[in-house]
Amino acid sequence: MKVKMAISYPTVGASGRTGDWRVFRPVINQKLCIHCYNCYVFCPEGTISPELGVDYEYCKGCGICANECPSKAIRMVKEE
Amino acid sequence: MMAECVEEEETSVYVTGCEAAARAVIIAKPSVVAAYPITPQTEIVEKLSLFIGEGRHDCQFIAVESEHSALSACIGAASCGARTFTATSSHGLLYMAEMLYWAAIARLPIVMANANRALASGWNIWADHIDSLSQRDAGWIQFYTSTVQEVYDTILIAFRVAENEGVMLPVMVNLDGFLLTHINQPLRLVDETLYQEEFLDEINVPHALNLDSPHTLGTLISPSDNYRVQHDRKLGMERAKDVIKEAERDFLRLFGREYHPVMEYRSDDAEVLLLGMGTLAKEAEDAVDMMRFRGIKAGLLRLRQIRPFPDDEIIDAISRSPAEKLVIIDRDYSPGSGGILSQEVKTRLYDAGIVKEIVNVIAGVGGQDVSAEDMMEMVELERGEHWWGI
Amino acid sequence: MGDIIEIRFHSRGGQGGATAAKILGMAAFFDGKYSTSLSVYGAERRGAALISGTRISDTEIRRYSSIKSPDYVVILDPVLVEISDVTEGTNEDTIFLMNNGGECPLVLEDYILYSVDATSISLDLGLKVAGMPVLNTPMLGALARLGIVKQSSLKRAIRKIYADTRNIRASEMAYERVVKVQNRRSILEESEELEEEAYERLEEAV
Amino acid sequence: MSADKFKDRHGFWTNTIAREEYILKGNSSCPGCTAMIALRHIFKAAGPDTFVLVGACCAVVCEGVYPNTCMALPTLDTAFACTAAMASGVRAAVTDRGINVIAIAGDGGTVDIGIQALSGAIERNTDFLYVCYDNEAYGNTGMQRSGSTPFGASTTTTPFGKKEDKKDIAAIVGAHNIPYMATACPSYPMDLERKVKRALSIEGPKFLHVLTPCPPGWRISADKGVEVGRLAVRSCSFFLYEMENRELFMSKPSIDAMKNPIPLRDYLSVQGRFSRMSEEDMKLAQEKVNANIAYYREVCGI
Repeated sequence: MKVKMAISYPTVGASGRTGDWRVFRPVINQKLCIHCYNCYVFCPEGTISPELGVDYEYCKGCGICANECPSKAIRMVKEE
Repeated sequence: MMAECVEEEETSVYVTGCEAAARAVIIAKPSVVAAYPITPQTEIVEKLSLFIGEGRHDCQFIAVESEHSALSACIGAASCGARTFTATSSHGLLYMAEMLYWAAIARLPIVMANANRALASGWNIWADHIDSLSQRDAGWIQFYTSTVQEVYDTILIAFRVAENEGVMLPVMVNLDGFLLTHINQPLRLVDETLYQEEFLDEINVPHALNLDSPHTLGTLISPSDNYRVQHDRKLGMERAKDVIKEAERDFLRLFGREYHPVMEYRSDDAEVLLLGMGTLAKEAEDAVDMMRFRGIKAGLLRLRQIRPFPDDEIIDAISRSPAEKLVIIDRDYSPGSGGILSQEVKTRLYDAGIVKEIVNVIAGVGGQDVSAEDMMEMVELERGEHWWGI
Repeated sequence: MGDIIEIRFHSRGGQGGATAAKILGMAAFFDGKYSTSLSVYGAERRGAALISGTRISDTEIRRYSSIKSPDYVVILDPVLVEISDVTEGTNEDTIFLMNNGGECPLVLEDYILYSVDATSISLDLGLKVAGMPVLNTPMLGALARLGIVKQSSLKRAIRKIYADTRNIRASEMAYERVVKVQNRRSILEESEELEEEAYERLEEAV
Repeated sequence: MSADKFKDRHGFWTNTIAREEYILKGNSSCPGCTAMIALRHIFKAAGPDTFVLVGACCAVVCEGVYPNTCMALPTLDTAFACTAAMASGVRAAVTDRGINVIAIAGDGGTVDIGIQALSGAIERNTDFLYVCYDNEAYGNTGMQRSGSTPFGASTTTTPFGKKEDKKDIAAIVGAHNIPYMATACPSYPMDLERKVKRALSIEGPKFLHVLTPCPPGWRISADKGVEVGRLAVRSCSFFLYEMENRELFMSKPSIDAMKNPIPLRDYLSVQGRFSRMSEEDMKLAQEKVNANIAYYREVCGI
């Protein structure tokens, strides 16, 4: 293409490593988990996989997952 | 009597500037036309909806609710790779202003006809170049036409210039309100097949949205990247200079009508040069002939485009003529500064180190009736700015 | 530059003055000439006075400014003589064509004046648009009689613009019925002619 | 739906959620942004054959900075006033009915500056889905009042609380006799997805009004957005319903809420933006809600 265009391509981390924004990190206690998938469904970032692993690279630590967890299986832990 | 009922295929017709514009658009086969009515452009929209409604051409006509939306719809369609056209005038153009810049920065080859008209307050529907000149920095290529034939031909040329892969910029074809939009003149039609096969390629917007490899157009952009994008738009505009000339050459070869960025009329040996745009500059040909008849060696330069500004052509034409006096007629005015066309020309003269006696005449503004006889008097004026008839 | 014939139409919105200018220009175009026609709208409202014009020439016309010294003035509505300046920019050679019964308004006493009753022609044919009699096509028929364009070209142009063939008939009827109006100018001319004739006869007798 | 499904072990989230993410992680949204939850599910429901338009709003900032974007769908960012008009243009160029055109805009871009273009696009029968995600203020510029800001809410331009009511955009759009229209809230994601799918199955203009609590703007903590959205519905401050061919269908969560609404105070008091509201205004606001409940009871025969 002769002309340079301001085309933006889909990128994971388009705004950088957003995990760095985090103050508290969600920690899932698999023993308490009842597999309701609330955390997966309500995560604004899509950083919790259906297999219930958290992508800490990009999780911003909002805490919705912990708040919406009916079995209190997710704890927000202060980042060291 | 039966024979009379069968229309022979016409090669020339007698139509208004608006109809000529609509006829040209249909030949270029856009797939989307979005427009909003405004005097004196309305007939273009009406004729286009008629032609599309008659099934002369398969095209979506979007009857939008405002000019801002007209251009927005064109931007939406062009971003998906469609050939688009819109038309407007005056307040409509200014209502579009935000999207004018948008279209140019997004590098979308939209073609638009603008019927030059004055701006309110005090409703005035007559010819004035201030609407389009106020948007000259928007990044659109701007043509100014002077006959019904030229309106038609220039729109045909515009699509090719806009869609050139090195240019990818929107083009505005200006025609003087009423003086061209509503005047009827003979119009020679082009051979549609020849145009479609030899002159205008299929449209290809390289950055068009697609499902196969999704991308986003128009995200936030950092100052340094924005700077680069703007610089590239400048390069596109510069490439347009040659692309326009090449298109005009091909147009001459295929259709036999000659256009140049600067149309010279008896200027080679002129002792006084008139300079202008649009219908005023066409009528000035009459003034030149009459002055020559009276023994005054007058000549004329008519600018067909103000963006990209034809620097080389204008300097070449001025330096080739022995004229010491340059009478620049502006159908526009920048309050607190002066005639816009005159400033544009003076800048180039300064850069080229040429000193002339420049007479800047503000005439025809707001549709003021200015004749060839008036122009004969304009050459008598002295250096500086003059408001004709005040 | 070439010689340009300039025709100015005075009409009121809805009477077809602007279309008259276009049809005349088209007829000239069919005659093989170059022509331009432009309507100068006051406001596009029914009833308002408006001016339109046609320029005809053998060569390209580069004029866009208003018609300042018309060769012909066509008045579609007799009322306009009272309310607008129909003689503006005219000279003693300007030819007037008026829609009326053949009487001469005071302001046109010193001009060459032709007349045709276009209103009656249209009413007889039942040729009406929005309840108003069509005036432009008969007036153009009369104008063709004055030799500006060929009648055949005019009919072709009318056919292009109007589907109603009664418009052609109206133009033909007006072509037949146009008359030169008796006014101060014609009487003067006539008396000059008579004087000349008398003089000639006298010379012959001597 | 080309997306492959995953099975949950308890059958709660039935296998209707597409696994694909069309908003990639690592974007610029604020932590706890419920608009992103909404958009995430809207695109999951729409699938990959979708052209997206994003008006000037928070979402456009969330996409990230050139040359990157979080949008994994072909996306056209638009100017403030013209999102719906550009969508008309996109739809004119993309005529295949199998491809969705979804326009996204905020409340300011919909109920204020963009309402003319929206009205025009609906009137022209543009075949598209227009989504207004409503955080009840101009969030991108730092929470100034919009036509969609509710009575009593303080914003940076209504520091002592807004005196006027929230513009009922859904009713305005409904007055266009639109083929399909719905309200939704990301606190009820399955309801939202179902409505998106229903909308996209219908030809013509569709409108979705989504209430999206905004943690910084509403002055709630980042983890409370979903909860507050639920309170909005349960207090009947916001109704979830669908409208098809002028017939209104109240959605299940709102039917339940209307039977036994929680006090409006429970919804407002958790938000910092209502902290300056007087007792009198609180009472007035509750009366307005009661009137709305009565109105919808009548309309839906509940």
